Amino acid sequence: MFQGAKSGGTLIRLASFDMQKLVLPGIIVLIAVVSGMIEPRYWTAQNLVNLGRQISPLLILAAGQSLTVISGGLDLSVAAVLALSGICGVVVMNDFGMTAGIITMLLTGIAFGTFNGAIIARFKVSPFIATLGTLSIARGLALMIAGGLPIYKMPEAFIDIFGSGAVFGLPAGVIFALGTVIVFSVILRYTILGRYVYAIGSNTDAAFNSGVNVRAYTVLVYALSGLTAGVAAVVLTSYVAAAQPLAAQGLELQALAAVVVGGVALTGGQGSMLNVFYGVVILGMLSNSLTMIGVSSFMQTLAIGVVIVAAVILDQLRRSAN
Amino acid sequence: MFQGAKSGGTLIRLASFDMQKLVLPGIIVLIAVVSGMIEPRYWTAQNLVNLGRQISPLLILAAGQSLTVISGGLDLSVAAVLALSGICGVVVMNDFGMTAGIITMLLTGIAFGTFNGAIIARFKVSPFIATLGTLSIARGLALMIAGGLPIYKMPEAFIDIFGSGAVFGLPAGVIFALGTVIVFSVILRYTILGRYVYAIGSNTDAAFNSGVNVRAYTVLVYALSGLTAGVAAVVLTSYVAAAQPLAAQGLELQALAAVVVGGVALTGGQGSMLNVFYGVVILGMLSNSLTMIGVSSFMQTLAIGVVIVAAVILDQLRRSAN
Amino acid sequence: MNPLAADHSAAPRPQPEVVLCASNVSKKFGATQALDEASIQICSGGVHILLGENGAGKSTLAKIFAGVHRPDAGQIEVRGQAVEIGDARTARELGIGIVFQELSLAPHLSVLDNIFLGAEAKRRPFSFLSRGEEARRCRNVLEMLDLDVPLQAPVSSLPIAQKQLVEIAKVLARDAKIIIMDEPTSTLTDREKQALFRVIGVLKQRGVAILYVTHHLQEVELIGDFVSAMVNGRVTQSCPVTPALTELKLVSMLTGREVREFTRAKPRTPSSPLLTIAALKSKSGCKDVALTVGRGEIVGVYGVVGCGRESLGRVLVGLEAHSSGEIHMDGRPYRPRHPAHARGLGMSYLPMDRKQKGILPNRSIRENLNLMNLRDFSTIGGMLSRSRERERSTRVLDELLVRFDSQEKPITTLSGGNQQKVLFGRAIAGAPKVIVMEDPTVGIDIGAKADLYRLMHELRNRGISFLIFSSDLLETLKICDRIYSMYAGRIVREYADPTMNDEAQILSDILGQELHRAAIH
Amino acid sequence: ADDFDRLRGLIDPAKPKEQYRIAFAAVHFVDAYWKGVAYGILDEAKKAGVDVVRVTSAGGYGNLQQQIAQLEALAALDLDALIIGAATFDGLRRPLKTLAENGVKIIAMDLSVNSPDVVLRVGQNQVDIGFAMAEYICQKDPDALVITIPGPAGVEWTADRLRGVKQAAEKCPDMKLVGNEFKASTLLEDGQSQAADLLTVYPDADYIYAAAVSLGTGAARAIERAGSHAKVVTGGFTDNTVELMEKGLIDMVVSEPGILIGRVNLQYAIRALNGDDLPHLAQDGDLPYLSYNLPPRTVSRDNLSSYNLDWYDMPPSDWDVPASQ
Ligand SMILES: Nc1ncnc2c1ncn2[C@@H]1O[C@H](COP(=O)(O)OP(=O)(O)OP(=O)(O)O)[C@@H](O)[C@H]1O
Ligand SMILES: Nc1ncnc2c1ncn2[C@@H]1O[C@H](COP(=O)(O)OP(=O)(O)OP(=O)(O)O)[C@@H](O)[C@H]1O
Ligand SMILES: [Mg+2]
Ligand SMILES: [Mg+2]
Repeated sequence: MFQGAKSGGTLIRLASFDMQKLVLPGIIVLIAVVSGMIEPRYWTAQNLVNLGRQISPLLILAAGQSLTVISGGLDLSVAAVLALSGICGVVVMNDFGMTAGIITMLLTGIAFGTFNGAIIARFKVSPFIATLGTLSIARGLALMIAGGLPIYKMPEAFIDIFGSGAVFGLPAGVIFALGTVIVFSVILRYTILGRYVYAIGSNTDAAFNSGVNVRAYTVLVYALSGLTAGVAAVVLTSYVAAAQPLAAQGLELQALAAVVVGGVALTGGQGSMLNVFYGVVILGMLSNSLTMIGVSSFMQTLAIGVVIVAAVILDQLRRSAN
Repeated sequence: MFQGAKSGGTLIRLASFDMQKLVLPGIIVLIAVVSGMIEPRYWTAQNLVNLGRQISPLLILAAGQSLTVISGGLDLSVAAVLALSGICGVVVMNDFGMTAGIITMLLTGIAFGTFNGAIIARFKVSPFIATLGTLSIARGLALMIAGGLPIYKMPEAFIDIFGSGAVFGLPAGVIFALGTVIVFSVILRYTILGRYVYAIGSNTDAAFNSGVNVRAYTVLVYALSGLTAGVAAVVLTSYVAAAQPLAAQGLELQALAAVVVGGVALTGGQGSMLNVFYGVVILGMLSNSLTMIGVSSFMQTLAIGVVIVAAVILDQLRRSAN
Repeated sequence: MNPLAADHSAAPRPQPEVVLCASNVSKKFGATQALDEASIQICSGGVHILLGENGAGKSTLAKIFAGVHRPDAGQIEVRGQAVEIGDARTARELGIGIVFQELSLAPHLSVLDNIFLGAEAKRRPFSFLSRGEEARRCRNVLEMLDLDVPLQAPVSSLPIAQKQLVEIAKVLARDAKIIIMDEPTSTLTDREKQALFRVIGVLKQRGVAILYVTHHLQEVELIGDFVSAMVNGRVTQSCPVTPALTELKLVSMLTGREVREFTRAKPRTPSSPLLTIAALKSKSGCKDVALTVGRGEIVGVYGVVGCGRESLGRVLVGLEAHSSGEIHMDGRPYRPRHPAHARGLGMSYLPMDRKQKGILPNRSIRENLNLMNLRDFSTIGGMLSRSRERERSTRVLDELLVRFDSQEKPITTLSGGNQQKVLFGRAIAGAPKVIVMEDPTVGIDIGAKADLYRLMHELRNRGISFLIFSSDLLETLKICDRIYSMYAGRIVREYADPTMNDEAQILSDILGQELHRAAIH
Repeated sequence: ADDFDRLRGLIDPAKPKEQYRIAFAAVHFVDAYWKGVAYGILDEAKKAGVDVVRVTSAGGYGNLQQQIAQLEALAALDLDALIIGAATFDGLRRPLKTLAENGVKIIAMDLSVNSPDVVLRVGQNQVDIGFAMAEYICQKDPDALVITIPGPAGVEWTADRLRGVKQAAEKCPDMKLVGNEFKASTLLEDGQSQAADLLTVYPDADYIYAAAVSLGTGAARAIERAGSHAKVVTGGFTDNTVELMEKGLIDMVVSEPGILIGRVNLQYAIRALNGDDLPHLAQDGDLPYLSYNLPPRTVSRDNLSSYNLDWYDMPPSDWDVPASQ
């Protein structure tokens, strides 16, 4: 009987795996097919490339956000840190060259992320409020450094390579985004850090009692989230050819939404990068699709809400059906 | 020994109570004193009334938000529901009179809140994502009904009574806000609902297994949160003498921040309305103070972040000191 | 030194030496002196049993060894070296492993991930996990424990007994030289206990030192080499386990109080049926269950984990709908939609998993106790009367012998056993008709247990019915007016007025065997 | 009253040579100005006989990323011309280049945008608008104490308007500007809170400059509540601006004739596609294309009664941007 239960369990798990695998991609295919039917020009290579470019920053932030959320926290500051990294990076870039500028963007992200992690780990402050505070700090710094207005001056090479460059038709931004997702996915699945992230999110006390250095790993998680803000700054700044102090406003919530639509519970301990990827694609392609098929902006706002709610309900029904 | 331990406990409890009671009010007093020293006009009745009027909507939303957060959830849709309630209410008001309009605002809030609660309770969807979706739906509806523009037409009586009216110098909006806080505080402390809200937030499974009707109470909690959106709609719409489809954008995050600065853990099960009140006052008076003393707006953004981070760290240090 | 332990060994065993020694360790939580200059010495190759009433300080001592708490005063030595165990990692490096009383597993993680959490071969964050090697070692350990679970199953999907075994496996996988087990058998049924005791035998062979906290006095004789008693944060007595050490002596060791042994009296009046279940089938394991519970009767259902007992409980309290069959309560069809509905119909529930399904961790003792009878305290305006609530709490906590400091403190400041008493108090509150209890006295010390049994019978005499699902057969035999044995989703036999003599028959029932009384004895 | 000149005599209506496909990328549709522009473009297109195939909204000033995404989507739609209200001055160069390479004629609507691929620009000069407001104050009260509510940070038009205000103030040595902080958004409550706070510090203020009409409306409410004698000058109209002007709370408004600007833009798009002549164009600053800046028209209490809002400023109240195109 025990044996039977076991193989039965495996079967159910396989089936549920397939199901779960299908809901989110199903929604993606549905959106794509309907959009393509209403507006045949949707299905052009041009539009796919556009779509990829547009969702790259979101994808990069979502990768970092997955880590913080799975570890039981969240990082509201990413978008503001992105803006700050972009501003700092471009300022440095104009004086010391492209490479120095890019390194500055990444380091600014890591530094701010480490600061977040240190506050959260050291003082046991709620990540929500800690990163909401640092969000404001990062935006304030970005506004002050930039004097409130976007900085458009930057080396042409930076825009050409990272903003307009492409390899085999894949824009550089997309390559960065996919790279980030793959790296974070590997981290989550195959490394000690990944296991600890799940463990801390699932039961911090248990992780601590098992000898996991919860504090250090928490700092590391937020540092990595900050790093994604830096990477996204490279991609977004070169894409829009401007470093804006108010860049990416609200993108942190979109990234969180994508992560949650991708089935990562905000309570932590659960989730996979593949589903987050689907979540990003769903949210990212919605706006492109609705614009392509000519839905008015107010209707778009409504439609996005309906799709989010429908997607999570469907996903949840699938889960509980298993 | 046992006896001794017991009375010792009471002493310590008194002490710690005082400490906790002092951190947040201490910050408030500090801000007020420093502002008053730099700008003597800070300490005018006029400014206190301004301050009260400005923070009233935030206070009302924060009361509802406290309930959802203590129950282990959160409601990102409140600000959008406020806007929708305002629009619907004013439309009805212009045709059927002030009372009908006000009732419409409250009912719209309750209806939307119930919808939120139903999705969350029935489908066990994360409140974050559910209310992020309904946020978008409510904004979309508000924009569509209003055609995107603020509605300025409304009965003068409505503006006079609720927007400009005052009792003993207390503006009507402030009275509504204090009333809401008191009612919600009583609910949390002295009613069965309040007890269950804490229980559900502390351990949903335990509450459910023990026989708390978790689903029904969850719906009720979000319905009440929706109700606060309706009340805030009355206050804000009459205050600005217009129903704006984009009213109160971002106020949901401010309300959440106030709740968390007030020591309510986002993990649920803990928190008191008095501290939330302090949290609202701190956040609400910051912007007023900084404007009054002439801090530049970019510095303000930075300063608000610093105060949030400092407040929660201090509060946390106090807690762990006990 | 330990005559009992010599038996199974063929190979020469290393000479026992003191490997873990605590001297005058004190620990205070707020106003509570949890440990008061406690001293204990633990030797390699033996099982040191630690007894004590609820709240005596056993778990606190264990947690100090594990690096969870730091002592306020006193000294700890490992293999003669004074050490400071600042955190869990240090403890592990010293070779100390602990099985926590309140399980400390990450529910979303797989069995494998839990077992190796924090004990990976490599240390750097970005190092890759060696899952193949881990899986191999993991299978070995699970085999030792006779635990058959898929390595990739999330721990949250396991029943609590298996969680407990995973917690034990976790310590075994770390090759700890000093193992502390805090009430490891509290939720295990006989079958699993046997496996655990076998493992303990093997560990002793290997020279591992084991500190074993328990409330089951039988276990002293079964596995113990040495026994200590804790009273009020002090280790008051220590002695080797000898045949001369009777249960009575043990009892007197650990409490000054006289423990009145509990004996069941027959119900005063023959009871009329209150709850009748016929041909009940459920998705999760009832195949064909028929039983009755009388008004004012304590009925037990006994069987191994997975026999359908849990499923029956779930159906009765509204956690699951039955797929066919009939349930009647008070002559009316009974089909609760959820526990709140069941509660409304007079069915109260004390679930087994205290931490997951029982306590409201950051709420006060008072609120935890009075979760379900709040209507008793509502005043005319619908407000709750705190004073009346406090009054009832004080009375009930007293009656349940809860050892507490202030009823306004979070329930998590209570010891495990005392938390359980509070949950017991919650379940009996508010005048239910039937109380379904799973392991009602898990973690509760023997003295308090006897008092709780008496309380249950008092309630029974007032007409309240109990349906008991206990993993402890002795307890079931002791307190139930009637027992059903269960196997593979079916009721096997009914025992009216059971006695200790029915033990063998029940044991064979639940394993699906016909009775071979002689073979067992 | 219907026989007014819908183009205010600025340009003669052109006849399109083909059924052109034109798109309009706007910044948002949540004020009367942008709705007016959309109405002007769509109504003029109907009258002229061209198709407006898409109308998009970036959702707010500064939403560069969103607008680029929309332009990229529009690039796939075989347009003949694009009328763009740019969410930011810079940063749209690449997507506009892509569009231009696809043969799309790009007309900058009102807001200047830094791209050599733009054919021309029709609109108002933001610095001039700010200048007109401060100039008006100076005429009325040369030693006025003026509270400024310059609007949100990070967007060009608020910076330009305040720059205009400061330029005019320099020519008016006794005028004093206080506040001068870019902050918050353009909601009514933003204007109201800032005005209330600043009126407390400067109770003797004579005027409030509010960058946008929503801020001005909020400021008017604050003046009313504070019992101050200050008066608002701002840009653009809403449904209740007239009422507030009649009450004396708003003293002067610089008209932002969205409908007119929309119509003229569409006419220029048709002309550009036809290859017709493009009158009035002149160099504005160092923009890489020529502009036609409509002169600012001030509407104060004195000339309010002779000004018909429905002709060029306010879209019909029952008109909405179509839900789908
Ligand atoms: N975290 C804590 N905060 C406050 N008091 C605590 C805490 N942990 C334990 N105590 C108190 O310390 C005393 C000893 O508790 P401990 O858990 O060690 O008892 P125990 O002997 O393990 O009891 P049990 O048999 O019930 O498990 C109790 O009075 C308990 O209330
Ligand atoms: N929105 C309006 N409402 C009412 N009357 C208007 C409006 N716009 C213009 N007019 C009036 O219509 C007539 C023609 O306007 P037009 O702008 O062509 O005049 P103009 O002499 O060119 O003025 P300007 O010198 O300002 O360009 C004028 O009498 C003007 O006052
Ligand atoms: Mg214990
Ligand atoms: Mg003219």
